[in-house]
Amino acid sequence: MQDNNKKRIYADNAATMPVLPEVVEAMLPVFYDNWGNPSSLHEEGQRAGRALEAARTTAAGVLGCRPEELYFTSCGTESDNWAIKGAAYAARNKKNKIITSKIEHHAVLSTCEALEKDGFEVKYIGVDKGGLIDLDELRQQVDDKTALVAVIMANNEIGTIQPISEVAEIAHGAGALCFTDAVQAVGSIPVDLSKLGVDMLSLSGHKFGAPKGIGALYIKKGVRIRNLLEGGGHERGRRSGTENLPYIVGLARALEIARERMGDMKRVAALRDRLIEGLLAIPHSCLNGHPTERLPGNVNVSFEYVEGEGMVLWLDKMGISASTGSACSSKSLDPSHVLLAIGLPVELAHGSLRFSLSHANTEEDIEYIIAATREVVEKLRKMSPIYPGYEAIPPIPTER
Amino acid sequence: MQDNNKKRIYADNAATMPVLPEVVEAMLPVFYDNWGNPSSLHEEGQRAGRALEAARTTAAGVLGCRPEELYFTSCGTESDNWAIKGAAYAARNKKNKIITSKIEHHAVLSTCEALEKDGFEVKYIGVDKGGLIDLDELRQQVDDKTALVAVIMANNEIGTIQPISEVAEIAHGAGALCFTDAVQAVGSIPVDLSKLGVDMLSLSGHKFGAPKGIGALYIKKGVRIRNLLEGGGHERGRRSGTENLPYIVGLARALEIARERMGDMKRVAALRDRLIEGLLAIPHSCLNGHPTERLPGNVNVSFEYVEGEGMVLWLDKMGISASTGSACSSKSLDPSHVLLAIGLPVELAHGSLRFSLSHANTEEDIEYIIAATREVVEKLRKMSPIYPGYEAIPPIPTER
Amino acid sequence: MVYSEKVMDHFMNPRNVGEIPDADGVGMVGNAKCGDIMQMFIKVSDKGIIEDVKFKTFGCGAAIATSSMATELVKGKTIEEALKLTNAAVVEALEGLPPVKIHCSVLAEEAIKAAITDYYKRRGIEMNFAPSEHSCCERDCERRKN
Amino acid sequence: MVYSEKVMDHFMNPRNVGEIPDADGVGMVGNAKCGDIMQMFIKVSDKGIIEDVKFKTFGCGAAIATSSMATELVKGKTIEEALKLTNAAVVEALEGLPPVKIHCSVLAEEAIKAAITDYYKRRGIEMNFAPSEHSCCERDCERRKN
Ligand SMILES: Cc1ncc(COP(=O)(O)O)c(C=O)c1O
Ligand SMILES: Cc1ncc(COP(=O)(O)O)c(C=O)c1O
Repeated sequence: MQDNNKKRIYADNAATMPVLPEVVEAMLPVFYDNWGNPSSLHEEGQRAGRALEAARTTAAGVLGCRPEELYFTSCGTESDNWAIKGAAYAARNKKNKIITSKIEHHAVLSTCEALEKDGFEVKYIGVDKGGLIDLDELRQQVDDKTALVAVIMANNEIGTIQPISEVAEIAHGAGALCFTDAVQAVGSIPVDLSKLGVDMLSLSGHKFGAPKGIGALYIKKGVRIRNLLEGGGHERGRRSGTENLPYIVGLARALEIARERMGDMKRVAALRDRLIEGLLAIPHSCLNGHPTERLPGNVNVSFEYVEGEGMVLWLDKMGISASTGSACSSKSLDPSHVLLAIGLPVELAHGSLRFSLSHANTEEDIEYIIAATREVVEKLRKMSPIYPGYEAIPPIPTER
Repeated sequence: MQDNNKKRIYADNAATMPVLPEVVEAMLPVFYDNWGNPSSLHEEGQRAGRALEAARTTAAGVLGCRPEELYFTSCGTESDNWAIKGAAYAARNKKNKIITSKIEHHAVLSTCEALEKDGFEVKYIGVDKGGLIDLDELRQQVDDKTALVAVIMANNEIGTIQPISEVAEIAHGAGALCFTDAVQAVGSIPVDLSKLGVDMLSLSGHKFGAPKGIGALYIKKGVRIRNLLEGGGHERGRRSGTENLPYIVGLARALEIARERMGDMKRVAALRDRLIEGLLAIPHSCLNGHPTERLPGNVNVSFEYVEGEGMVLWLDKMGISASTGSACSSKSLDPSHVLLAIGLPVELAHGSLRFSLSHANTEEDIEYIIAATREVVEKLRKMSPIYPGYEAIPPIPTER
Repeated sequence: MVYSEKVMDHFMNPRNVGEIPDADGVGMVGNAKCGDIMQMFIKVSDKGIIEDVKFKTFGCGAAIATSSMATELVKGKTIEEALKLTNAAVVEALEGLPPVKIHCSVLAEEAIKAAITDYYKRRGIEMNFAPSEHSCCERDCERRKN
Repeated sequence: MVYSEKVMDHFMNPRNVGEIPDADGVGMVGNAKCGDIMQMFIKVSDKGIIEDVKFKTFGCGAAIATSSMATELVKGKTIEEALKLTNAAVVEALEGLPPVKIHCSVLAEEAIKAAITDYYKRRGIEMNFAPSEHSCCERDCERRKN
């Protein structure tokens, strides 16, 4: 099984998704023929300007907002930083409190930590075992000193989907703004800004088939926040920097494709459920995140007595791309704050494995992932000093 | 002459340069085959990570710095904002003063204005008729309260090249950091960070053949500034946001090409001089900017009794892309602060025309531009209520 | 900023450009500092009809196009009708103007009124329909340079 | 973070994995909270030579690779020589480790020393070469999750 390196199975779409060929095709003519600066008066500039506004209109159409409410940025991180710092500094002197959750992405958490150093008060609301935010705690915390409530729409690690409309209602009830990091949600689940009720929403292209390096921030008409990037006054004076037209066109195209394929997400959810079933059949394992309020592609399972990085490296050798919330993952040495927030013991947080599926995954992929993971878990447990003893792994459950 | 729309002459490279086909070719395989997230542990991620560091090494090699000193950003504007806000807020409480020039790009000026609102003191140093910074004034202003001296290396409107090494020496003499916005310089003139002496330098890909939406900030080893984008800790913890690998690869390639073509800039400078000669033969005209300390592609001339936007629109109709510092240009209604800073009367600032040439321009282009501009200036003067009377325009001077 | 085709047409092919040497009224508004100056010449018949109108303009595309359109709109009209010309009518006839260029249409309206003021003045009637000084400094704008 | 080929080899094909049932010394360092636990077994000859060594490790790729390399480096050596093993030697033998993983090599060194401490203890000699508790909290790190 180990040398099955020919066809790789990519199951790390939450980290980044391959750029869709349709998106590259949409961008190519922009690189070659529509490279003008949209601010320029001449033909090259005006043509670029028209393409820019057409893309904005397309994207806004998919998201259910007005084109003037959508601001293109360089990534989800920039959108998150802008929304939070922008709202905080705009309210400064009047309101000094930010409320967020314990399971935000670092783009939100680190921004909030920076604000704390700068004198803001930040409250981090807890979540339950499934990762759902404690709305009662939120209700208690939100007050007339609260400038902003920022809650992630769908978590990148455990896939839990929050009741954002309720969060927005609670925020608005106290006169606070509501922002949601929808980086993992947009493209995976329907997001309709005309109904959601938030004041701001961030998204990032590379989570749904556009390249890395393009994002957007929705800012509801009338909502005033401070600029993050000052300069030539692009994006109606609110986000300066010459516009990245190829990626903006790519983002709009990717949003359209995601909408077209939204129906296919049912199939992806079925793959997810089958994968969860197969992995939980391995003894000493548990599902992280919510059983139902969950992104269609997200699988996050912890295995006792093994550590995540080792599993990811072995799976990689076997042709499968996955990720882990283990301390040892990548640059981090703390285990995932999200897994700890849902009450997972540190040991189990180290043994977590995340698969994030897309429309490109097949049933065969899933069966292979299950079989490979069993093999890897067994291999690593055999050399684990804390494994209580060899316990036969039961046969793979047959498909329903 | 008016319907010569077949072959357009692009002479607005300071606004943006066409993306080089070689750059698109370098990026294409990245879109298709190297779309992984450089932070990921698996093969797709590691491959992307290697390409990222290879591109960083290439770019650093061209610029004469260490790879670890180069941070990729989303544009020149972001780099400028980061450098200035980063240095200002890092020094806050200790140092409260920022010194810059009167002819900075808005990415620097607006950032400084935002800092003023936030309690910083900002001094704007004047320039002489040619646009060269007043070093004596700088020496007088810089003191132990000065956190940062920020001076543009080459101006985007008039092309004046500053003595940045001297500026850096003056800044360092008082214990201040020195930042230079080299967005217009990099790619057009040799920039060698190993000799320049600055602490920070910004650049933007789209000014030398990479796409819009990629930039970099050089931060000298040991220099500490505050982060602008907080999050997952990319770029060695200093600039978060999943890396835009295709554009980073494109930026590195464009830098290499610019270095290869640096010799060709002599030819571009000769075209520039011929264009200046041809335009100044039109009566009631003057050159804006420095006669010698000037970017090889920059031509900026003012014509009395006519307004810039009208000229740009007419030239556009005749197949020539140019720009103006007129109030009427694009979104702006103030005439260029740069033209006013060099002492140009407002009326003449409104009548300015900028051509910015690249290696792609030819002698024929220049002759056509001269002839077309004469025609346009004459046409518009004829309908100008302030034109003192019809004065025959002398024949085009013959080439030297 | 995108000009409508109509604006571009009136900019590229302005109607009624020039001077009327024996005009019955001449008005000039704006100033070079603001980047727009419009001069209007009118020839008025005994019956008070604007028989001819010409303009000279220093200014941007919109300034030239609004001048041109304003002359078209008042030509052949009575002085009273011409006085009813609003900048909105000029904008509408041009099929729209970018927001930052609306002031040009105001200037065109004022230029017509300045010419009519002059016409009345020459006839010994003191009237002023146009604000004496058009201030460019009141304009609100976003900056954008590259 | 990129592992050298040598690290990957020792991770994928770890040498000396397992237990020694009749070991002369057994040491265990790290804890599950930190994400790394290493257990070392040594078999020491009468002449004080480490004749056999085996390990079991719960931990990341580097933890397994450093354990494996550490066993290789002490196998066949005298106790005295084994005590001279430094984490730097482990890192060098592995042709480098990413900075955030250096602590794994420290742990491997400590695991060897803990086994030797146990060996001495069984022989009635009280010595402690390894810090009793390896603290994962001292590690400095950059976070990065996507
Ligand atoms: C001198 C200068 N600085 C900064 C910028 C901003 O760069 P960017 O458009 O990449 O944000 C520009 C160009 O727009 C420039 O010419
Ligand atoms: C929930 C969430 N927010 C923000 C981000 C940051 O987006 P980007 O990588 O585009 O900066 C990510 C992904 O990295 C994410 O998953």
